Amino acid sequence: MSPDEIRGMAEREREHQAGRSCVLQVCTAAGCQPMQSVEIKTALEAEAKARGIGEHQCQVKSVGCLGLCGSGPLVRREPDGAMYQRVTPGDAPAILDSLGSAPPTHLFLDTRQPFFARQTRIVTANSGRIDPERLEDYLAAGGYATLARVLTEMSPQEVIGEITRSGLRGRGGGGYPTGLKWSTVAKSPGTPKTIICNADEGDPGAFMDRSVLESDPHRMIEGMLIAAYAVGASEGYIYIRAEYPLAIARLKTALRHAERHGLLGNNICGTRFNLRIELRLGAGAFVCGEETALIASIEGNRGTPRPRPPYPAERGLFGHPTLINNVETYANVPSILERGGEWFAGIGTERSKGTKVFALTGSIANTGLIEVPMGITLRDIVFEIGGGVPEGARFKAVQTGGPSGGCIPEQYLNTPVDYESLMSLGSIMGSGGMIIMDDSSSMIDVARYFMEFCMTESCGKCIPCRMGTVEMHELLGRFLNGSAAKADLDLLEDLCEMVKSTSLCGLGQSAPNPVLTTLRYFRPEYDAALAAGGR
Amino acid sequence: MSEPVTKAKLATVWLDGCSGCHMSFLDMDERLLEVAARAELVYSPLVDRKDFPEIVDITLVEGAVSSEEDLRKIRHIREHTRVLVSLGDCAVAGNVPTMRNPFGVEPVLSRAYDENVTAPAPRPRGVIPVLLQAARPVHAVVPVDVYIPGCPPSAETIHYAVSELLAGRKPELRKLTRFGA
Amino acid sequence: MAGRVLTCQIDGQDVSGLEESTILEVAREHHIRIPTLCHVPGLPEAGACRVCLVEVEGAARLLPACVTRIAEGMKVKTESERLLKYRRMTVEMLFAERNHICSVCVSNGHCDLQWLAQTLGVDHIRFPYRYPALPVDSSHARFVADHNRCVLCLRCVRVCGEIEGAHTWDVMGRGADCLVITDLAQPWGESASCTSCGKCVQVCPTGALSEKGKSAGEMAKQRRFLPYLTLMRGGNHV
Amino acid sequence: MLPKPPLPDPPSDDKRWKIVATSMRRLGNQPHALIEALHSLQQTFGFLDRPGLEYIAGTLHAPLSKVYGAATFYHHFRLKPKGRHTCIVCTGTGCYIKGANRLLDDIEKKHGVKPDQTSADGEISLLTARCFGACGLAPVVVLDEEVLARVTSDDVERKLAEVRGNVPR
Repeated sequence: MSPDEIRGMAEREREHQAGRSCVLQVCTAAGCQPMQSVEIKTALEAEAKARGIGEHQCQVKSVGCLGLCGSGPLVRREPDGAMYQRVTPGDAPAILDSLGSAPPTHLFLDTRQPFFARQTRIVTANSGRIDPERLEDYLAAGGYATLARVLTEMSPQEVIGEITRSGLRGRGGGGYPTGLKWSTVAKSPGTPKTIICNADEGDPGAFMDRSVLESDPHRMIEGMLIAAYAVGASEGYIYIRAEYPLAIARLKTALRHAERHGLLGNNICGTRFNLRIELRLGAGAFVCGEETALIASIEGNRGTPRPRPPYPAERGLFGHPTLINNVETYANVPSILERGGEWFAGIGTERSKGTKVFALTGSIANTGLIEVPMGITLRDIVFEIGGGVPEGARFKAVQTGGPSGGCIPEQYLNTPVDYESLMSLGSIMGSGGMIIMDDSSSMIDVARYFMEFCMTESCGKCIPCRMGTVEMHELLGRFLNGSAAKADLDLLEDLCEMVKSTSLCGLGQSAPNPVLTTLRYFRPEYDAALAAGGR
Repeated sequence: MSEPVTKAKLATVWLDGCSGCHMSFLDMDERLLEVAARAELVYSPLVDRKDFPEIVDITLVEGAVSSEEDLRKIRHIREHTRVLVSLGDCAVAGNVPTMRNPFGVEPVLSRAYDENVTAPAPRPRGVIPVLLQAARPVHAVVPVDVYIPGCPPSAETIHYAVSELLAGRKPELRKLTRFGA
Repeated sequence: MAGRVLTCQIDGQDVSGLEESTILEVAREHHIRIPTLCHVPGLPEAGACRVCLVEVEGAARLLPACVTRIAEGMKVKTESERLLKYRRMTVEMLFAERNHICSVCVSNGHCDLQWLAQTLGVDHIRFPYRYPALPVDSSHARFVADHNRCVLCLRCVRVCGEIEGAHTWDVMGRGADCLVITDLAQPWGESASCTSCGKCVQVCPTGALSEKGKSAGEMAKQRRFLPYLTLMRGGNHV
Repeated sequence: MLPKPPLPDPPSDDKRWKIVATSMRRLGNQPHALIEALHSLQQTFGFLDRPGLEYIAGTLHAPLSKVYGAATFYHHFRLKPKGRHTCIVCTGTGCYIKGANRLLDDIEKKHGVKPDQTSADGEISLLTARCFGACGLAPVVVLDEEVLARVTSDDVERKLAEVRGNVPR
């Protein structure tokens, strides 16, 4: 499609949509789908038909994640944005009855509550608004217009300049400056260059990327296209976990539509820019989140990391210069190019710009997906947006960064959420899992849970990670069963330090973090375990 | 003539091992006299005394901790010893006695008491000590102060180590012995 | 390819080496000893054992000497309290991981792991031993594979894949469950790809791979053929 | 360049081998098609059997040990057939906090299966997942592709009793 055709198609779709007086948006993402949301959509359609309400009056539409998964299945109503919660197929008549008025009390979900009001939506701007399986919906929301402008009006250097100005940093966990990464790949000699999207979201308790792909797959694809143009890549891969069948299906649909409309393949938007994107399924290996392991996996090998340098930017997939970013990083790109790096840099803190998507889970009133500006405090996330821990329990810790992160106690809740602050607490930003624990959770048990995860996910190549995780797991078990001695505590601390310093890749280097933070903030629990053991 | 009061009290203990370390100890030959001049052997499989003394300065332990009896013994000995020395690979690293660990106790007993016998014998229940789930090196059970690896450590190594310990120093054994030496 | 000569400092000593040389190569040329385990001259590096980690001034992390290239003005420290502590722990972990019973091992006295323990002063293992139940494969006519003694250095995998070209060996499983395997994890003697060349046995640092008929302490390995062979076969890992 | 060895014949005249062959041919029968080929083999036949692995190795000219190494590296791949029903318990952090381990313990007590095992009667394979990404529904169990949200051990037991002996959907 040429830029004009993109504009034209978007225009037609917008006109079409403007004609409807009401749209019922039913979340059919993986959070609500198991709760019969597809059946709800069917019931709503049937009910509307039975009442003789045509599609031009009230359209029932399948959309992506509406955010508050814990209250799902969710239905949202346009144009007023009112929301219905815990909907069942049997509620269809009540919903249609209420079209002109407020939703009935038992279904009513207050959208003025902080959970919705305090979010800043960039990556999730279209989530829950557009039908993820329709290219037209994305176009009507302004999609691919930025790509067209970038390809026809900007040089690759200008694109990288804009990303650098935006201050965007990798959203997969590491926080490496995206602009710097892009310019390294752009400068690397060797062709063809390759671009990879890491959608192998592996942190347990994290589902940001799944949600983005299920809700707005074209945004990520557009981000990849812009990135490929900027670094000069012509081969693209999306490495996605096999455990996400719905995301895979929607991504496949989106790729097919993009190809059919000339947004992928040769001469994209009528320019000389070419990009093919292939989907590759991960097969359940957390370590494949590590760049070199992911590359090994796409190359058909065991997903074991190799020492860097050479970095993938110089020698990556099949030996070619390779850019790897994760889903959320790419999903930020279209907005940055649309509104400018300056605009993006205006959101967030000095060194952490823009927004971050978090998956809130655990002992918290509002379970779901949120997007917040960097710099917001943990307290605001947990107690304002998240609604605090459910009645009867007391907040104990918030875990960020999954198995590579740490548990942060109450006294640090006023810490702003940015890469450096979280790191200074011994945790990391991570990919966006945020698990809230109450006083019923034993922090040693939590540490051991993550250690078990790292132990079974260790690829086995280097001994500090392969055995260090096993030994730490064993020692933590001694604290839990009351057989730990003081020497075990010393050994545990030594191990943490050693595994962190000597492991080959990020998995091992960060595996001790949950132990280190619980030792730092919840030491009395370890001491009590020693005392209880009587040794 | 009475013994000088400063003579150190020395003990040796034999847990689950082949007694090779004790043989190597005896291989000190004439140097035993030199040791005897500075220490009194107050408890050992080599002497008659049956109960462990109230306090011993240096105890050399041969063998891994394999049975409930070993465990009881070594805990008692630790409480009544100033410097506890793991002597030889079995005490230091478990060595041959731990080769049964991957199999579990029952299959091992079955091999010895059922499969390879003409008449089945009753399982150990106390007079013959009951085996622990796994044989372990001494330091896995009680704190150990000095390690002398080797299978067995040579008489020279033992002599040097004991002499240093009697002189109140920690022996530096790296050049003299190793696992399996 | 004659590259530029770079100068750097290792343990305070001024040294020089060709561009593209690793810290380990330059150190060895200057008789500075850095302990290694998975490294064997003549094989591509794995960077897996972490024994050769060194401190490089200005680097945030410890770097493996075997794969880290020298740079002009680089300052390397190969020995420190911290490095010694980590190296010892690494060796302790390897001993705790499997059933290395030195006294009855075919390679007793000829073993790289044993030697490392001795030179690093590891006289006991603080970690809980794992005592895994592991197979001994004696199905091959000439060789034995004893997984109790394997340290997963991947030397056999590399020599078989890169030098012999048979790729009989690889690794199965992950984490602590990793095992080196022949073909589809079938008995070595039934392997269709194995050429019985025996290179894997010779490069194995411990008694995990040995020649049949050898008794305790009799299995000394012979590795001097390797750099020459690599060179003759056009490899560049010398 | 030396000519490549010929492609092997499929292990049997089962038509389904065509699916596996196609997945490899799509990527030029190159060694890098290995993971895709394993996915395809498992999707088609339910698990990775030895003839299948040999066929893949032969077609991609990949060493047997490399194929086996990759097949055993990834959680997703199974080398044994699964039971008639699959019960997957999510053990992601959200589900763990909400008692996923209790669910596993109770299933083991009742049916004598540990994770990655199949019950003696071949009815139920118990698996664990790292995270379904549906943490809002924790704890989550997936029984024969049906997602059970916010379940208790009693719920799981009722469902298992229901499907036992039934033909899966």
